[in-house]
Amino acid sequence: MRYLPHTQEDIQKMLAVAGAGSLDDLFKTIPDAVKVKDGLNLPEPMSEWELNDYMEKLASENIACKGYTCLIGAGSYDHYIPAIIPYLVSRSEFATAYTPYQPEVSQGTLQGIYEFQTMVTDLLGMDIATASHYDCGTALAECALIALRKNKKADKIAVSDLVHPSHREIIDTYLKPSGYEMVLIPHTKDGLTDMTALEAMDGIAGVAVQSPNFFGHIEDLAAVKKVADAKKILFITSFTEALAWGILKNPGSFGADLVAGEGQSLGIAKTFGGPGLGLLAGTSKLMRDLPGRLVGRAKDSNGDDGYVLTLSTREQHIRRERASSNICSNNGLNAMTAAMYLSTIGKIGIREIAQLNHDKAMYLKSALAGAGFEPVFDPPFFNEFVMKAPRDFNRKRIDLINRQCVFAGLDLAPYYPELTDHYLFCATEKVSKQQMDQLAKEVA
Amino acid sequence: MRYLPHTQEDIQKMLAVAGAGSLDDLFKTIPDAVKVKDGLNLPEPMSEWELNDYMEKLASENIACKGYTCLIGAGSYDHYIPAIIPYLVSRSEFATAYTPYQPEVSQGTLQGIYEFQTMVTDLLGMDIATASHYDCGTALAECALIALRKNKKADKIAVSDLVHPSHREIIDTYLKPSGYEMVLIPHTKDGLTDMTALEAMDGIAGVAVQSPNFFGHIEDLAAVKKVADAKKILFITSFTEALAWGILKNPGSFGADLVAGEGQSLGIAKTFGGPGLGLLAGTSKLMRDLPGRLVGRAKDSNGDDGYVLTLSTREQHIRRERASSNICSNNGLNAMTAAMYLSTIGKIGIREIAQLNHDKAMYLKSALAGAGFEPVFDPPFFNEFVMKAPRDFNRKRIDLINRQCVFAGLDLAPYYPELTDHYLFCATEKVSKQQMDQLAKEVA
Amino acid sequence: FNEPNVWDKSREGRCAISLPKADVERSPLDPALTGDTPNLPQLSELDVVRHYTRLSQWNFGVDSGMYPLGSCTMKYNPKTNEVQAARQGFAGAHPLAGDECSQGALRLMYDLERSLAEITGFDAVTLQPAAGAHGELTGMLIIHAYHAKQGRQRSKIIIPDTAHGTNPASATLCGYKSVNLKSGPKGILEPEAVAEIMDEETAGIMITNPNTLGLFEENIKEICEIVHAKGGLVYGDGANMNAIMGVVQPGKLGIDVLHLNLHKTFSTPHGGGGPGSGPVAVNEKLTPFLPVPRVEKELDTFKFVTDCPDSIGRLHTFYGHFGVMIKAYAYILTMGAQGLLDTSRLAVLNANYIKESLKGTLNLPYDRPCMHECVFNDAKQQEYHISTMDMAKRLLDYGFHPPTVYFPLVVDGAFMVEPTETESKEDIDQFIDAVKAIAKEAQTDPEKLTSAPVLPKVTRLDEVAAARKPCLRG
Amino acid sequence: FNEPNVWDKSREGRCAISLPKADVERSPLDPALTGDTPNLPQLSELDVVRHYTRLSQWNFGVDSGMYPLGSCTMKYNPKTNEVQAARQGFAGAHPLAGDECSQGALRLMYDLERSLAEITGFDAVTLQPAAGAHGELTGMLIIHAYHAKQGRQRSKIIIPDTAHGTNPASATLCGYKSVNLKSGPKGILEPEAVAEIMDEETAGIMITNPNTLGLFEENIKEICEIVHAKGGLVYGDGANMNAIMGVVQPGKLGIDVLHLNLHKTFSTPHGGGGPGSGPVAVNEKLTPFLPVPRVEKELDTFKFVTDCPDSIGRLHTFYGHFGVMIKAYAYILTMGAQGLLDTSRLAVLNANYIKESLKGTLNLPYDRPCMHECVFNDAKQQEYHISTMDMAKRLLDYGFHPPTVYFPLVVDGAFMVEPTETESKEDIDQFIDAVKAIAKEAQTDPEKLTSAPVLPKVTRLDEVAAARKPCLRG
Repeated sequence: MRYLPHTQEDIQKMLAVAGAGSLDDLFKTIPDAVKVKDGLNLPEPMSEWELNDYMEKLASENIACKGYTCLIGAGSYDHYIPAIIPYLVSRSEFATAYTPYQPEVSQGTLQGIYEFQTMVTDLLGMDIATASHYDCGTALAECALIALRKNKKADKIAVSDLVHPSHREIIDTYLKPSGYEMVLIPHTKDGLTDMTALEAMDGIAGVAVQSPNFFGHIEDLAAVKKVADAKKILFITSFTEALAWGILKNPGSFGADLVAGEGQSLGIAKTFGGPGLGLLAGTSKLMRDLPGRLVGRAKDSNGDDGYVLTLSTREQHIRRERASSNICSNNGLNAMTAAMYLSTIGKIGIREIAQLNHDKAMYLKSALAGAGFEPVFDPPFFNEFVMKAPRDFNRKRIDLINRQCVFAGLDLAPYYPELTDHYLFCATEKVSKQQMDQLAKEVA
Repeated sequence: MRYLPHTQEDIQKMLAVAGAGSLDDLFKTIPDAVKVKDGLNLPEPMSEWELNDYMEKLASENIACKGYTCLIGAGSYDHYIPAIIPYLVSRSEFATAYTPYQPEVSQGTLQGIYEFQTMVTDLLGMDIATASHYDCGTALAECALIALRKNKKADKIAVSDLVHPSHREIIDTYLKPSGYEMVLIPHTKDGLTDMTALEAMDGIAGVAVQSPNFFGHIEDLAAVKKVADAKKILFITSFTEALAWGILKNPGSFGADLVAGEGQSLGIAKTFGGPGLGLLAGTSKLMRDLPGRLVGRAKDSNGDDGYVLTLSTREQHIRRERASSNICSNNGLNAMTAAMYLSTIGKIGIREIAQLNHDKAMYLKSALAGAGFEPVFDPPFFNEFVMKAPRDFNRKRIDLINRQCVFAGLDLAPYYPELTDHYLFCATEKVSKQQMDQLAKEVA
Repeated sequence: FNEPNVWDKSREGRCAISLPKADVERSPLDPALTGDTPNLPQLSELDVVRHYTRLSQWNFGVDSGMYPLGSCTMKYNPKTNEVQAARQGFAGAHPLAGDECSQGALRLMYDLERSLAEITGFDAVTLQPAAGAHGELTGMLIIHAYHAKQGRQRSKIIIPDTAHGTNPASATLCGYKSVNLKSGPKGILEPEAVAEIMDEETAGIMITNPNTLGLFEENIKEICEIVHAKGGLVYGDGANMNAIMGVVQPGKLGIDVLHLNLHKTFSTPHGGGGPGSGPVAVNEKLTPFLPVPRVEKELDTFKFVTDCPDSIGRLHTFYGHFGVMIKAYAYILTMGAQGLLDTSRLAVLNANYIKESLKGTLNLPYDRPCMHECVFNDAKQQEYHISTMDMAKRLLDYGFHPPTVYFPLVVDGAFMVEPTETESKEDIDQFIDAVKAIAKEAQTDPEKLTSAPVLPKVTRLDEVAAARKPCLRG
Repeated sequence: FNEPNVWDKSREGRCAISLPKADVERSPLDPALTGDTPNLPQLSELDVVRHYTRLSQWNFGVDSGMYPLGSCTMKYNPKTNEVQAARQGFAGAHPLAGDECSQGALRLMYDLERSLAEITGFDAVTLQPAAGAHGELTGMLIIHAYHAKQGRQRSKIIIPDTAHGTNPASATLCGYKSVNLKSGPKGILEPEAVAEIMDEETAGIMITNPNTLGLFEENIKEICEIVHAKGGLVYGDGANMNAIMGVVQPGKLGIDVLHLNLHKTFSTPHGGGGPGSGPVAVNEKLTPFLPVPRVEKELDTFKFVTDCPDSIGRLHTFYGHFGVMIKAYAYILTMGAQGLLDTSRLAVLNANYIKESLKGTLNLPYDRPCMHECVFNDAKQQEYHISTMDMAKRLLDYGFHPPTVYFPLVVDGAFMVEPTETESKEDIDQFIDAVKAIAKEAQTDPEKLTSAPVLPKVTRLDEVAAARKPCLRG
């Protein structure tokens, strides 16, 4: 076995030192009765080449194995990834390192994550960003828990029903065993969170609104802030499309206390939904309440600058029973990827890409309108929007997937049963005018 | 332009220091009359993503873009390449370095090439191997020149007509301007170099025989050695399939003076024939006659071991007019790749892979014989052999390429006009029994 | 050489990307909605490449050398696994493409679940948890949901002092109060001690087996029976599964729910802190509580199923870390049953070899046959005023990553070594020699240890000062 | 840390490959034909990965920092080019698959030839030569064939002292005797000097333009006319093409044949010594002599053609370094006409900026506007007994690769700097500061220079002793 370096001679010599007669002997502290008798029932081992063939066969059972036109987003976005990024992030010094507990030999990871934290705070207009979470949904659930812990009198959290449906489910999962409750804020006929409904809610520790929301609409975060201040509750906001902040006013400028976000758009492949990149940022006031790892600047014994994991007294391995979060491994390498992506596109690139996403989405919307789709909602959006489709669209849509590998929109009915025939479309910088014109022709 | 870091401000500041008013000003030593007037006529620049699409389009115009069954060799062989090799060799410290003129910061390249030289000498049973050449053909031409320079009384070199046809053409190209002549040694009806014909040749400085030869046959190198000794000429031998030495008696054991070889089989992709890897090895006696770079062991000022390029007095940048070879850049990164490959397969792997190649080729030969092909030659072979095909085979062969991406043999008629309907087949460890059975069924 | 922060390398006007061309007309957003452009660094492509190449050069990875970090299982991460995960059909797959268009991904997940169920001896597996701690949380949520379903919730959970650090926090997230349980003099749990505190207010016990002393909990079956008798459940922390693959199936010991770390046992890279993956295996009793969506097979077709009324719900926006699953599955397919058994045997051999070779040099608080790791401490070095930390930092100068230090808490000044099976005897011998040389230096030249490390880019960093006045952004 | 030779890590029985399974029966070869298995190292996969990872860490590449090696054009090697070359349709292509099955490769070669012809202003291009020196040889073979075709071979070739080092060797390979030509006091060739030695026994002249002093040969047109008038041909060494893309087309200056280095001007990586690629461009007169096979286009179909009676023949087993061609073509497609012009302009700007910034610090023998490189020497440092080599080695301690030293021979103690256009002003300023600091050290602390380098893995190596008693294998 090419991963196992032991020769027969090595094994004999080592057994002698270990005082064991055989490899089986090493396990004598395990009662025989509980040992596996006939070996595990697993497939025969594959050589590297058999593995290549088998995995390519599996991969080819996904439509994605061919190039396809991706007109769905809903939390996973189809953006260009510059070639330098997979190269750099795959360098084994990054990829095969552990969590940087020994800072002296981990300055690469630590400086990279410190720069990541800095770029994320800048992107979101926040004071502090953590070193990453699993995804937006779990980061948002952690935000809800922070709000509930900070406001011990309340046991409810108000969540817009235009927060990504999966994220709402995760919050529910996280809250249930502690006896907390998530109450949904309904949306208006414009596809925006209903502020009047929020104002009427009592006993809530915080409010969470996603913007752009699940329909793609840009929410009025200033209005949310006003209500949160009036109620003295934490203002949490979330997002699934990080590139929106290349052009939109950032959450910090609206006074958000906590921001949860998905960073998959920042140079990370879709990979069937994971691993993505959970972003979590907060105000300085909440510094000691944030879950997850943080990298800080430090001095070494010569007075030179360096970086360390810091504020670990918040964490489980120091105050086991009191730890409020169990986050340990996070999505570090994807945070590094995002830092590389943000450094690559830079200030000029992020604005232009963001604008391009909006341009393409606007074009797609008008092309679909020309093909008989009905623009049901009016508010401004970034790169996603909802359209009501003509009756026979679903058949055409399946046909488009099979014949031309075009994924034309996400059916909203499973998420919002009242929205039969409504589809959520997304256009990114990768989709060309020609592809959109072609689609409009096909579905007209 | 993402590769050009200069901002407008940088340019202005630098122009001021350089004492130029504009970028054009920098070229004032060039007469205006010879300057390009209207810009170069080249395609519009492509973004990275347009480039990806365009290059994939070009790549897809090669049949190779799909997986294909490769039953041709003839100097380019279809072997498995372990995943660690492209990863390791693409590390920028190897890939973006220059020739190691500054040994202190090039110990990686130098130790790697030193180990390559060592493994090649071991593979071939020779005293010295150079740090690589362009390919076997050019290495063999260099060997011919060495022989002619060492033996000033002769102006001819005898070359077996079963040396790879392209290699013979290269020798011809290299020899012509110096007034040297290549004389061909015919082959016997068994598909082996005709020793009797060689014995009868006069005025030759050396003899070059390929083994396994172009028909795949294993030549009697002991017999060549005997004639070379009797004539007091240099014995040169070449090969195109380096993995043969995993099992065959090596050239050194037959007393070869010079060995030229192709190392593409050692972990290097076929890439439409280049870059491959030219191997050149010789006896110690010829050390100062070998063209190309050599890495040697050295001591640093602390007495520690290190490596340097050595014996450079042989080279053009020291004795310009006297240099006998102009080799400068060689195929260094492919030499590094081959070293990685040889370290990976190791002593156990090379024997097993070599044996597997032979097993598969034997099976293919008998499967084809069963399908009506005629085994025209008898001598033992490694992984290539010649068969005379049934009349209608060429039509079926083209059909197999187009329908099933199977390349079934190389038509020998363009190379040996007398061999109409004769095809050169190759089977490596990558071809499965099932693929060979299927082929036999199709062509029967 | 020093590499400045990425923003210090920025110059107005540079861009390391070739901007995609606009082929549709510009549609400006309402200026009321737009903000200032984020002040990201402006670099050329070469600037970016050099910046991260240099950062990488300051890092130590498994490819750089032995990484004997206890309880972290820093084994070799095969490159072929990265190749598999990068295939366009996987990396390019959109999570909402629909089951029909995602059969390859679903089949892989299904088969990986079945393989993990076989390795652990459980009935069902969920791949959704995104990391080990997330798996723990999932397991605790399942225990919580089980008791809820029984009609009466419980308030406490027993956690031994030899359990992993994140266990109490995971329990707290479910509202359980942790009850500490001391291990016995042999470093393992004693059934009597469990029986004494197990009651009907206690939801169960969280056991790490092999435990963090690297010892197999020999009384595990008896302990499970005690807990079950009082209506409790047994949670197994499978982070140390690398010791027992093919030797013991935890599901057959009486454990009810267990999480695995694909990034430990199954060779996927740690990435300097993730992404990992923490699948959870359960017995039949707990299967209805697994998170949704579940992958199900009908004939030869696979689909996601969400209609599971007792499920604890969703834990990840999509299906977990699919990219990590690919790598782990590639590893299992490569190893096969015999390969995994050999893995555990050799991991245990390596640990015992180190334990026996170093027990004259370092103090070994529990001198028993160990599993895949062994725990020393600095008791013998204290007379020279040398601590575990000093020895760990000095190892850096010898070219080794230090072991885990000051964990588990049950050993004072713990020095916890897990070599893993992919280290060869020679590399281990070099490590042993280095530790011996350092122990000698502790006597003859203690200054060398207290001022270590001297070779890395920075010397010892002041973590206390950094935490006192945190600077978390540039 | 030291990394032993790969065979010293070997242990009997290890293998870092998973051996393909045998599905056909074993066919033993006649034992008379078989030999001992080569004594290759036996390693695990991790051993191999660590060995080469460590070796790589001792190397300096363009990604590590500025590499101002004169006449080598060490510019950034874009990663996207590597992605293009790795496409299965290219990397997997067999050279003898036939024209019909290789249209993509043929189209790429054809279009690259046309692009290079446009950039250089020549009529036809061959891509076959495998490196710069191979291109030189090709060019000389073409000149030789031309004269042969004229019916009378010539015996000499003029080579200026500012030409590239490989030129005389390439001429020798064609049987020509090199005639040395001194450049004038301005560092460029003087027509009178050429006229004086050009005769009808002389096959032509080999001119590097810009020359190795980094100066444009201002009299190039007049020189070409002189050579042509005597029936000679002008060979252009295009290794320094990076200075003049989009500015001058050498083919329009009277040059007859020119080679390019794709691995210099067109950004393909040097790989620690190749593989490179050295295409040769010729005017109409010399087109019939180009090597075979040629790529031709008929309607929109491409084919290899070998039926060229005047061709010098074949120079490579197949078609040259196709893998390198892909990368160069990707670069040209990325840059476009404006990008290539900007490349040359900024390369020249960087060199002039360095020249002006350092000419007070180092002696500048030819103080004229330079092209893409500039040549200093150690005349100012000699009084402190400090040589160019000492300064070069000391630069290593400052984190820079040294410039080219002691070349061109026309300058004593030459210190030849080519920054290339991909270096930013800041990186260049750091280089300038480092050279200034070293020049100061030369006065105040010369020991620091003579004992340099101290930071790399090894100190100065004794190359003389190594050559005296060569040890070329382990």
